[in-house]
Formats: sequence, structure tokens, C-alpha cells
Amino acid sequence: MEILERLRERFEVLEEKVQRDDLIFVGTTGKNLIPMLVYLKEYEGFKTLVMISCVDWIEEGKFQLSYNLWAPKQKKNIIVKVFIDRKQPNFTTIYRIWPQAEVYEREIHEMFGVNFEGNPTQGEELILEDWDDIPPMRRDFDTLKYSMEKFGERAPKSRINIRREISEQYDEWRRK
Amino acid sequence: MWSKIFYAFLTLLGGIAYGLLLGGISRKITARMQNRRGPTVWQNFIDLWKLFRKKTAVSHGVMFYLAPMFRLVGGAGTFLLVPIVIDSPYLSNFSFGGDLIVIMYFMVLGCLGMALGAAESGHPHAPIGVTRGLSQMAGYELPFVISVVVLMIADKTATVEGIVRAQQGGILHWHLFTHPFAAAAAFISLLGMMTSYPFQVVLAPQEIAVGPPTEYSSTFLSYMFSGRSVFAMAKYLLFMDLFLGGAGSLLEAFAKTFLVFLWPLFITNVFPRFRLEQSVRFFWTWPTFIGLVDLLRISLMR
Amino acid sequence: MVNPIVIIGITLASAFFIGILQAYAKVWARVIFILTLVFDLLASGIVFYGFLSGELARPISVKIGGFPPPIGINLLVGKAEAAMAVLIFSVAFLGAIHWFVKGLPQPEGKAMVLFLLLSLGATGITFTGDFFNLFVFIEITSIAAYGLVASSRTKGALEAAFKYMVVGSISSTFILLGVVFLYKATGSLNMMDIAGKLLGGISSAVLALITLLILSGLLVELEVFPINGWALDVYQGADPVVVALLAGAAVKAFYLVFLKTAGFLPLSSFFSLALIFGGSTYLAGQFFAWRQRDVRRLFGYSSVAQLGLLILAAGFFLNSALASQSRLMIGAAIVLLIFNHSFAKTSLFLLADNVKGSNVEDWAGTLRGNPLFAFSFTSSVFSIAGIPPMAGFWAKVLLIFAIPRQYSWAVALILIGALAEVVYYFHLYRVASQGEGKEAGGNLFSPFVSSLLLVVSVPMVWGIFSRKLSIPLNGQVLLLLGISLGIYLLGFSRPLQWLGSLATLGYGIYVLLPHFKPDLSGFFLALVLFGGGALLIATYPGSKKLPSTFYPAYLVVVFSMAGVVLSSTWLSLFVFWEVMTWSSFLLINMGEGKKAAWLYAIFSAAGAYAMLGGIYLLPSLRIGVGKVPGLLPAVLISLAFLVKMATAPLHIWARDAYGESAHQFTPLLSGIMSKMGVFGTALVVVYILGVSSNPVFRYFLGWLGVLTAFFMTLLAVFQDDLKKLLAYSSVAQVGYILLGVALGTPLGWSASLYHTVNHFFFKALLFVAAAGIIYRVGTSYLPQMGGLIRRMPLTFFATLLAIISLAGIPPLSGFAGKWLLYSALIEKGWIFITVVAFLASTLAFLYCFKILHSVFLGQLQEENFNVKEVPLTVALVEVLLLLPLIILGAFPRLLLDPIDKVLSSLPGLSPAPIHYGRVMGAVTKLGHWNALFLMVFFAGSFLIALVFFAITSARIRKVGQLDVGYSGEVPRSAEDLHFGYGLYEHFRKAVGWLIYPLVTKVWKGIYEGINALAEMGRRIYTGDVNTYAAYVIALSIIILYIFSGVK
Amino acid sequence: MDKKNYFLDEKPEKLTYGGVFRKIDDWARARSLWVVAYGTGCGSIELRPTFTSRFDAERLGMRMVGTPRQADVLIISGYLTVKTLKRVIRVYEQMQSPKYVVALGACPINGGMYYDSYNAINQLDLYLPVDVWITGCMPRPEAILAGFKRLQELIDSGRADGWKKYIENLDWYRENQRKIIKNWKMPNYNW
Repeated sequence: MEILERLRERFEVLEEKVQRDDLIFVGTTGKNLIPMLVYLKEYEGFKTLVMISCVDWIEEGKFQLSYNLWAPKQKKNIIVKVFIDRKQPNFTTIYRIWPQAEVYEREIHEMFGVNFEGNPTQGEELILEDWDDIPPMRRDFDTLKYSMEKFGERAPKSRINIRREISEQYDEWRRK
Repeated sequence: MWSKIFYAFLTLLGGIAYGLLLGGISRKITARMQNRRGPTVWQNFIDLWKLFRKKTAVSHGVMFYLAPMFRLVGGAGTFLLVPIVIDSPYLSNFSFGGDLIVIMYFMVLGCLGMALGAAESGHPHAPIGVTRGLSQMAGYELPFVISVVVLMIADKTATVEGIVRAQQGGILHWHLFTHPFAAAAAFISLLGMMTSYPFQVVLAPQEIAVGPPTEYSSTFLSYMFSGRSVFAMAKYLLFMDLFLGGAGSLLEAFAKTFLVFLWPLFITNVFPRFRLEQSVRFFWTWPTFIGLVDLLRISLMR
Repeated sequence: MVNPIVIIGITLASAFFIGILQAYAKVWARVIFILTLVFDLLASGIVFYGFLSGELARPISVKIGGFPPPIGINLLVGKAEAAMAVLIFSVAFLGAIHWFVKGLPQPEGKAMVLFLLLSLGATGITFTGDFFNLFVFIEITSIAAYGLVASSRTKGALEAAFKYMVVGSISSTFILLGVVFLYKATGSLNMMDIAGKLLGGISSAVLALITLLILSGLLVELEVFPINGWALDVYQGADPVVVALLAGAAVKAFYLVFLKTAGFLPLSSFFSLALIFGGSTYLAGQFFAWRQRDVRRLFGYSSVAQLGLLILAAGFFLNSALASQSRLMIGAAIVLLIFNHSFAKTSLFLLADNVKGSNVEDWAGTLRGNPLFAFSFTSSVFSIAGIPPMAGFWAKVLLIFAIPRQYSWAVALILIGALAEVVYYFHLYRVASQGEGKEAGGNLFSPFVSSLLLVVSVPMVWGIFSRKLSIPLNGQVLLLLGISLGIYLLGFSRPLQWLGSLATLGYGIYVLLPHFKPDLSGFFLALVLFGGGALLIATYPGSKKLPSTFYPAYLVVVFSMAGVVLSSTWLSLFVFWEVMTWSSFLLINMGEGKKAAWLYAIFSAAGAYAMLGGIYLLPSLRIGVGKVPGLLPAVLISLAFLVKMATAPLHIWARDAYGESAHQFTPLLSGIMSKMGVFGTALVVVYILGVSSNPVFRYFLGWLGVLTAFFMTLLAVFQDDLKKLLAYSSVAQVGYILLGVALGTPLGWSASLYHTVNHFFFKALLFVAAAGIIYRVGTSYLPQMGGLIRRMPLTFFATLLAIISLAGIPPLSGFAGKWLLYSALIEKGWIFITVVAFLASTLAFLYCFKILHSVFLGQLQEENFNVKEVPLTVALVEVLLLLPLIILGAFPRLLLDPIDKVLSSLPGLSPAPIHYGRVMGAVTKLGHWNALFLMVFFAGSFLIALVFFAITSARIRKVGQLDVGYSGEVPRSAEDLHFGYGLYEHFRKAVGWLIYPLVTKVWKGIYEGINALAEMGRRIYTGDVNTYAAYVIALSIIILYIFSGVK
Repeated sequence: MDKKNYFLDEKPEKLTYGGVFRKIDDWARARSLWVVAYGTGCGSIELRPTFTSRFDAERLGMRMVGTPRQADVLIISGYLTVKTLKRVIRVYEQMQSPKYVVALGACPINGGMYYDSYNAINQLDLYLPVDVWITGCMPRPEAILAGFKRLQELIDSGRADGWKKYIENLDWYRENQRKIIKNWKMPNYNW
């Protein structure tokens, strides 16, 4: 892929993978991310930021941030991956390049606790209201335990009776 | 005098009941047209009773509290001002209270009270609905007024009785046939008055959910409900008297109002909805031009 | 008795002495300077008094050196000359005082000498009876003027002096040539001789040549168009005192000579000369001033225009073909004009000296800074613009009514010019009266005295001229107007002023009690006095913000309206109409509107002058004398009334005038003053048009009324300012009233008169309530209010009733008007109008709801949380006004019966064909309506429903204002929930094209077109002395060629 | 912000249930169920067919209304998150008594497939009084209709008194609600 060559010339490319003709994965370092995104946007035609996602690699102590870009003319996707330290999940915002990144970053902050410096609305509630634990999408968060503690056990058996009653009722009613 | 009041009261109850029944029938017919069974024709009575007997209600203030009375009294007043059976001492109601002009203005009283109460609820949908309703009213009023003026000029009277009397002597004397264009304009504007479907902009379930009575509940709503049904009856009666030659007997009245009632019902079930500005523009063009034909005819023949 | 030569001699001598003394004793020089002027003033005053008292019957003729006239120099002092001298010396004296207050110009000795010489020269020009002597005095005057102008230390003064000098020299040359030829032809230079004996001897062509030479010289000095560029430069550049003396007095001396000399010319030549030059100068001056941004140059244009008017008047004055009565009137007008202009201009120029900066914008706020300044400025401007009660008004009226019918185009010209004058003077007035108060300089003594002279002269002038024109102005009303002005003296305490006003109004009602008769004037008089009184009560709360002139102006408006309705002649109606207009102008100007009052002034003035023109065309001034052939007077007179009713397309002043006027005044403006238009139109329809004739014109009026109603209603729907909304509503309602009047049937008139009264009740109530609300809430912007029902229940209730009445919904009183109107329309058969009227009143529901919702319903905004109910007086008036709404709703006959009486008193009308019979409402041939039944039915069934509800209802809990079903959300603030902005935006999408501001654009286009023309015309004044000189010579040649008759 | 006057901060009164018209009332209430059209979870997609031509709930006298004020029945159509629960509580309390709650699907009963989710609640009846449960994931419209039929019977026989229980045990319900809604930013009583 020519684009990969061009990227290699200009930036530090840690890993690369051509999944399909129109989908490329590129890994890079945090320092190189913003130059690379700007380059992709301005010179390679990847005008659209499709989404930002985050993966928790708990074993390696890392968060992976994936920036999914789309070039409307060439009809190509490129996903730029960058790994950051899980202990100090600080990274920089890209909302100045794509304003819509603001919301994705806000969500990632809420769900993973990644801190995007410079994001103006980071910290405001987006999906969770009044969250009081570690970010729920982190893999060390025990969601079952949390659920049982907060929302109680699953319902008692006795309620099944009512259920049966209703289905009987239903049959009866159908027969009429 | 007292007997008159008594009969008027009875008529009013009858009017409310017949209005509710017609509402039920309309729901039934609509359901059948949509290939479903639909509620019973008495459904509106059940709803009314339920609302009336709810346990709690909320009030947002004085005007909110008084508005249902306004609505009911406005509807009832309009209903009672329109004679049902023309020469009957019992069923001509309070038509001595005023002529057509009075009726046209008295109609507004209920709407105004309703609008004020709704607006006081503080819910944003309420004033939105009211302003839409008022705008639409400005729309349909033009063709309606044209046809009413045509009738008043043609019959040289502004009283409903006079207009009814002018139509006696056979079906072809009905204004529906003597002034077909005016009648057409009026009947199109009736669609707007009844907020039938192409012109359903007030309650507008798709946009503002319930419209003006968003905050009304329980007993309040039951009053509004009965007010609305009697108001609808008043409009049917008015159209019957204006265009269908009035009624000589109660049975005739039932039949003719039913005819008037069917017209918006059939329209409403087969049309999608206008936006407000389309609705106003429609009223100010087509039915207006149709009505103008008769208006010009009248003014030239005079 | 003082010998006139003494005046000249002493002045000349002291001028000489001052020059010497200056070097040794400056103080003595000043003392002598001022003493001389005092002496001159006294001396000329004594002479003038001599003439006035009849002690001197014939002109004083002084023979200098004892030589008989043809040889020696001769002074000839008559009444006019003496008066002119008094004028010159008073202006000079005032100017001198101004100099002393402000500091004399340097070098002061020379300035004083030149100043004395200038006034002396001007006096000499007036006095002299000898042509060569005249030339000498002209030279003295001119040279002194050049010197004074040149010595002014202001920008452009030197250049102006140079231009003046060049042009002046040419003019002198012409005069000298004329004098030489004259001497050659007659062998004499004495005016009396020439006028008396010698003229017959020479050929008319030669005589014409001579006169034209002299006259064209004088015309240069009289600043006729287009050779007046130099004068404008002088006015702009020179020292204001000098300018005041020049424009205020010296030019008038030239004018006197002009009058004297003009007699030599064959009449027709002089007449057309005067008309052409006077007229063109007048119009050019008035219109060119529009674009002028420099105030002093603007005053200059105005002076030029006034001189043009004087020349025009001279043409008529000397026309012996006119009846002597008219010539006498024109003479009086000339005297008044001169007097008026001299002192007003003196005052204005000296005031201009007190303002820093020369542009119009620099005057911003000057009127607020200093009451003396305000007084002087206002009275001077009113004088110049010819606004009653000032003398200038009478001058204009006298002039117009003396001009015979075949010259009615001259009347039109005068009126158009007067309108143009209003435009720029009131633009200046508007700028000066608004903005931050600015302390104008303290040298206000002289301007104050001169404007005081103008004001003091008012009663005398009125006394003389109202009798002379045989206008029976109602004496009681005049007295009341006087008392009203006296209220100003209580200005130290607003409550006292308020009480005083109430007492005055009560006294007024007592005095005018005999006039409450069942006829049209009695009907409107009751409305004016009782309505004005009721509304006066509500003015109390705003005392903090009210200027001290509020109450006097308010009372003047009320009593002048009383004067209008009590007038028995059209002219007295016009006089009171003008008083009403201008006092209301002051009140509107007290508000916040930037251009509101100005627009109001322009439109009112246009209407008023049209009315004056119409009255001029009437065969008889008495109201109530037969019909008039032709529509023109009716149309012209109606224009004034239509303006006051703000009928489309004359409505564009109304929105801002109603919206921005003082809140306490707006109820009166809408409730009563707009009804004066109705009264006037009614008069026109009954007495000029005839009720049953001119159907086409009345049909046109009907369309005007109904279209006004329609479009104003539509505009009101989209208006977001409470008062402006009510303004549009008010105009629309008056449109209905006009429609009823236009119908001309008894039923239509019943509807109109009923609606007139009823509209007063509900609209005044609405405006009073609006005033109270705005006072409490602090804004009139509707989206910022809301939910006030929780804080102002009484006001809400009152407003609700008023709105129901306004919308014409039974059972309240408003419906009767609607019912009558529609019945009348259908009876008459105006079908299309009926439809539009119905539609308009349906549209009214839209804004009715808007008022109630935006102000009272919906969510209460946080900033209004601590708002209280309106003040007590306002609440009292609200209650006072809402009672009739209910009572009339049940018993409309209470009003319809008096209306029937009024109708039967009018020619061509009879009581409305309504039978009351057994029903407590009305029955016509068309329909019926039972008011009492509807009221009882409504109240009864409402009560029954309410009681039933209260018994049977579920348990009702009153919840808070944010407790609404809001998709499960908890609303954060009232503002989020309140639907205030763009209430009818969706409706605008449908019908927005109907309210395209076409009319506004047309009026604006006209205004800007005239401005562009004025700008083009102004290019004539290149500012280049060569051009000016060329103009003078070219014009003189043209004059000689055309008018001399020499072929 | 001064909350004064903004919300009614007053405990609801205990209502008696009876009177002369009790029979008629129950009969009418059962046959006139107005449902607030508030989709809380995935089950609300099932309500559309229920109320339109195919299944036609209107023949049972039911209607969708757009405002809680006029509604009698609140349908909890599937899982509830903490965030939705807040709104549901508010909607429920804004409805006028007598009022009924119908819970749809497995999630309100025991958390369903979201039983271990960090934000879906497990037992609805801790927070709101449920009159009828309809199981399924999701229940088909037929089941929903059957549920409503059941609700009608309960009302008709006077046994659908969740609204009374709610008022009587308001403190208990509030305690449960506040346990999971940490930051109670609502007015205490949402009438």
C-alpha cells in the first residue's frame, strides 16, 4: 500500500496491517498521533472521523485508543491505534481537528477514565448519572458484584406464580 | 321562563350525550376503516365517567381552574343559541338570545377560556397548541365568513331562524343547493373547525403530543370533554341550520346532524396532515376562491 | 418727542468716542457702548410709542441742515420705521449683552465701534428718505458688517467676509447705478418727491430699469435664491452676535427699503418678480436645510427661507388689485413674521453659541441639561415653525387667508415649505431633547430674554388676531389652557402637580358643564373630560421619572381637545388642533423613542397643513354650513384626521409614537386623542361631504378603515413589544370606527360612536395596565414577562375583561360595537368590506391571546419573582374603567340611547333603526341580540358549573409552576419552559408576505428622494466667490431682461 | 436558585377507595385505560403493533395519551436504568390516581439478561408498585393484551391498588429509590 509507505516515510509506524483493500490498521506512538491525523486529514483525504474507541488491555497495562477515519473520495477506512499507559491514562484531545471528537472523548473518559487534556466538556455527565465507582468499562470493574450490591438479588421465586397465572389467562382468552 | 330553562337543560344534556355518542361512532367508524374492531360506541361515556371520577387532580392556578367552566359554558352557550327544531317552543332553545353574529362570536368564548387555562399551566406545548389553533382559526374563518355573509345578504337576515325559513319548501331550497359554492367553502372550513385530519394542527399528536390540554387531568378534563362534544354538536347544528334547511322535527335534526358529522369524519380518515402554514394557505386560497364565486354572484345580482 | 436724527447722531458720536476712549479707558468705552445702545433703544421706543398712542399722526420728516428735501438730506420716520428701529436696537442690545456675558471679541474697541456702526447703518437705511443717503447707509452697514465678520475669530469667518464683500460690492454698484440713473431721470433723490411728483414724467421703461437696478441690488442683500451662498457662509462662519444682528435685524431694514422702492415698478412686473424670487427662495431654503448637518448653516437656510416668505408676502402686500382688507392682513402678517423671525433667530443663533461643536449631533441632550436653554430653544423653534400659540402661527394663518383664491398655488407652496421646515427643525429638536443631559454654556440671558419676548407677545397677538380673523376661540377653554400652563410652576413637587392637575380638570368640567349637550360635541366633550380625568389619576406612580412639564402638557392636550370639539368654526378647530398636536408631541418626546416624536411631528404637520389648505378652500369657515361642491377640501381636511387616526398608509408614526411615548400619556393618546380624528371625520362626513352624498368617497374611506384594521391587526400579531402591540391594535380598532363613520347610515354611526366610547374604556384600561406592568417589571418586551397573574391578579382580571371586550366576545361590552357594525355593513351591503372586517377581527384573537399569555400566563420568570401588584392609583383606574365594560355589556342601551339623541341632532341622520322592545339588547331588521340575557346566562351557567365542579371534583392539589409533565425531566428554570419568543412564527410563514413593510419603504423612499434632491440643489452653493459673483451678475441681467419690459 | 413555589413539596394525602359509585367506577376504570406513551426500554417497540390495526388494543377501551397527567397506566417496557428510573418515578408520580403500572418483559422482574449490568435495575417493585407483570423477552403483543385483560380484571374486582400502596408505603419506596439514585436532584414529591 502506497499510503503506508508515505506514512512510514513521515512518521514512526509501530505496526501495520492491511485487513482489506479499504481497511488499514496503523499503530503509532502518542507523540506522532496528532501529526499523523492532521496529515491524513489534509493530504490523504481522510476527512471524516468516524469514531474513537478504547480497549482495555489490562494484562499489558495499556489502553488502546483507536481513531477510525474515513476518506469519502477513495472510500477507504484507516484506523490509527495508539497505546497509552493504563496507570496514568492521560492523553491529548483531538477535538480541534474534528469537533465531533469531543463527545467520543467525553464518553471514553466516562467509561474508561481516560483523561483527554484540553477537552472542554470532559467530566460532564454523558451517559452515566451520578456514577460513584471506578469507570465501568474497565476490566477490573466487577459488574455482577456491583449490580448485586446496588440493585439487590434477582427476584424471589414467588413471582413466578403470577407469571403462570397470566399465561393461563392468556390461553383461556385465546380459546374464546 | 322556568320551563324554558328546564327544557334547555334537558336539551343540553341530550346534546352532550349525542355529542359523546357521535364521538364514539366516529371512533368506531375510524376503526372499521382501518380494518379493526374499535371500541364500543359508548366508549366516550366510559372515558367521561372515569375522568370525572378520578381521585386526584392538579391545578396550576386560578385561570387553570376556571378554564374548563369557560369551555363548558362557551360550548353550551353556543349550543343553546342555535335552534334545533325551528318552531318548537322547547327545542328552539335560547335562539332569542342572538343572531348568527352573536353565535359566531360566542363560539370564541369557550376557546378563549380554554386557551387561557392551558397557557397558565406553564407547559410549553399548551401555548404552542393554542397559537396553532388560533392561527388555523384565522385560516378557516375567511371562507366561513364569506359563506355566512353570502347567506345573510341573500336572505336579508342575520338570524338563524330567518335563514332556516328561507330554505323551506323542498330539498332544492336548501342553501347547499341554492348557494353551492358558499356551502362548499363553509364545509371545507368545517374541516378546519373540527380540526379534522388534513388540518389537525392543534392537538397534533406527532408534534406536541396533546396540545393545549397537556396539563389537564381528571375532573377538569371531563368538563373539557363534555364541553368539546357539545361544542361539536353546536357546529353540526349550525351547519344543519345554515345549509341543510334546518330541522322540522327532532328526528330530522338527528339525521341531518349525523350527515354533517359524517363529512369531516370521512375526510379525516383518508388524509395525512398539513403543516400549519400549509393549512392557513390552503384555507386562504381554495375555499376562499370557491366562496368568492357566490359572493360575486350575490353582489352582482343584488 | 425724540428727533430721529438724535439717534443717528449720538450713535455716530459715541462710535467715534469709543474708538478714542478704547486706548485709555476700556471700562468707559464699554459703558458708553452699552449706554448708547440703551439710549437708542429708549429713544426709538419713545418714537414708536408716540405713533402707537396716536400722539404722532404723521411721519416725522427731518430736514438735515434745514435744507428742503430735494436738495438736503431728509429722514422720514413713520410707524414702520420706528418699529424697525426698535427691533434693530433691541436685537443689538441683546447681542451686546451676550457679548458682555461671554466676553467681547478682540480687539474689543473695534468690535464695539463696528457693532454700533452696523446698527446705526441699519437704522439709517430704515430712516432715510433720500436715495443717495440710502446708498451711503448701505455702504456703512456693509463695511461694518464686513469688518465684524472678518474680525470674528471663528473658522471660515475671513473667507465668508471676503465673499460677502465681493458680492456686497456688486450689489452696491447696482444700487449706485440705479441711483445715478434715477437722478439723471428725475433730477431728485428724495423718495417722497420721486414717489409723489416726478414719476409721471419719465418713460416707464427707464423707470423700470432704474427700479430693477436698485431692486436687484437689494435682492442680493435680501439673500434670494440662488445668490445667497455668501449669506450662508456668513451665518456659518461669523460671530453669532453679529449673525444675530445681521439676520435678525439688518436684513429686515433692507426688506423695508425693498418694500418702499418696489412701489415704483409697474405692478405686474413687481408682483411676478416677488412671487418668483420669494417662492423659489422660500422653497429652496426650506428643502436645502434637510441635508444640513451644521446647525448654524441650518439656521441660515431657515433665515433665507423666511426672507423668501417675506418677499412673497411683499408681492401680495403691494398688489393693489387685492382687496384692502386682505392687504391689511398681509401687512399684519409681515409685521408678525419680522418680529417673530428676528427674535427667534437671535435666540437661536445665540443659543448655538452656547453649544460646543457645530454639528446637529453635538446638540444631543442640550435640552435636558438646562431648563432655560430648553425654554428658549423650544419657544424659538415653535415660533419659527409657526406653531400655536406663537406669533409665527398667526403670521402664517393671516398670510394664507389673505391670499385670494386664484393664487391658491401660493398657499400650497407656503404650506409645503412650512412642512419642510417642521422636518428639519424637529429633527434638531429631537436630537437636542434626547440623550444624556448635557450642560449647555451659561450665556443664556440674551436668548432667554428674546424668546421671553416671543412668549410674552402671545396673549397680545392672540387677542388682536383671533378677533381680527373673527375666530371665536372658546374663552373658557383658553382660560383653562392658561391655568394648565400655570401647573408648571408647581414643578418642585410632582404630587402637588398631580393634585393641581386634578383640581384643574375638575374645574374644567365644572366650567364646561353647560356644553354637555346631547350632540356630537357634547358627546366627545364628555369623553375628553371624563376620560382625561380618569386617566390623569393613573399618572401618579411614575412621578420619579416624569419631567415637570408632563402635567401642564397633559392638561393642555385635554383642554385643547375640549377646544377642538367645542369649535364652531373650522379655523378655531384648526387652532386647537395644532395646540393639541404640539402639546402631545412634547409628551411623546418625553419617552424613549428616538424618532417617534419626530415622525409624529412630520405626519401631524403634514396633516394639519393639508387641513389648513382645505379650510382655505372652504366657502365658509363655520362648521355646519351646507355642503361644498368638489371633493378637494373634504379630502384635504380629512387628511389631518386620518393622520391622527393613523389610518394606513399614514400609520407609520403610530407604532413608535404609541410605543415610546411617556407611559402615563399613552392611554390618553390611544383612548381619546385618536378619537379626535373620528370626531373630525364625522364633521367632514356630515357637514362637508353630506351623509348621503359622495358614496364613492365614503366607500373609499370604508376600505381605508377596514384595510387599516386588517393590516394593523396583522402587524400587531407579530409585534413583540407590549405597547407597540397595543398601538397597532389601537390603530386597527380606530379603523373599524372609521369604517362605521364612512358607512354614513344611522346604524353605522351608532356602531362608530358606541365603539368610540367602548374603545376608550378597554384600550385606556389596557394601556394603563401596561403602564403599571412596565413600571413594575421594567420592560415592555413581551418574551421577558410571563406568569404575572401570580403577582398581579387584579391587573390580570382587568386586562382579561378588556381583552374580551376588545375581541368583541359576548357578553362584555365590546360585542355591541361589533354587532352594530356588522349589522350596519350587511344592511348597507358592503359585502367585501364585511368579509375583510370579519377576518380582521378574527385575527385580533391572535394578538389578544398573545397579550394575555405573554404577560400573565405561562411561567413566571425568576427576575420577576418579587414583582408586586400595580400601584394603587393605577389599580383604582383599572377598576374604574372595567366597571363600564361589564355594565355596558349587560345594558348597552345606557350608551345607545344618548347616541340616538346625538344622531338625531345631526343633519341627514336619524336615530338608528333599533327596536328595544322587550329584549334587553337590540333588534334590527336584520337580526337581534339580547345583551342582558347573554350576560345573565353566562354568569348563571358559569356559576352553576363552578359550584357543581367544586362539589364533585377530585381532590385538587395546587402545584408549583415548574410541576409540569415534561417527559419525566425536572425543568431547571422557568425560562426553559416559557414559550415567549416567536409566538406566531409559524403563522408568519403562512402570511408573512402580507406584512412586507411596503408603506414604510415608500415613505422612506420619498424622504430620501427629497433629501437627494436637496443634496443636488445644495451643489449650487459651490463656496467659490467667483461663482457667487457670476451668479449675482447673471441673475441681475436676467431680471433686467425679463422684467424691465425693454425689448 | 430559589426553589420556593416551584414545586409542591407536600406529602400526598391518603385516599379512601369506596363510595356509592365504587362498582361503576371500577367498571369504568377498567374499560377506559389510557396509557402514557412513554417508551422506557426496548419493549416499547411492541406497543406500537399492540395499539394499531393488527392487534387493536383500542377495542379494550385503551388509548395512548401523550401526557402523564391524563394517563391511567404506565407501562415499564423492559429494562430500566438508573437514569431512566428517575424519569419513570417522576412520570409515575405525575399521573393522577387511580393509576396502574404494568411491567413488561423479564428485565423489570429480575434484571433479565441485564441482571449483571452496572446500570440496569433488577427488581422494579422495589421502586414502584407494579400491578401486572407480563413476562417474555420481549412479550408479543398477544401477551401484552392478555396482561391488560388481567389488569382490567384486577381493577374490576378492586384489587389493583398499587397506587394506594405507593402512597401508604411512600417512605419505604423512597428509601429504595434513594439507595440507587445517589444524587436525588428531584423535588421530593413530583405532583
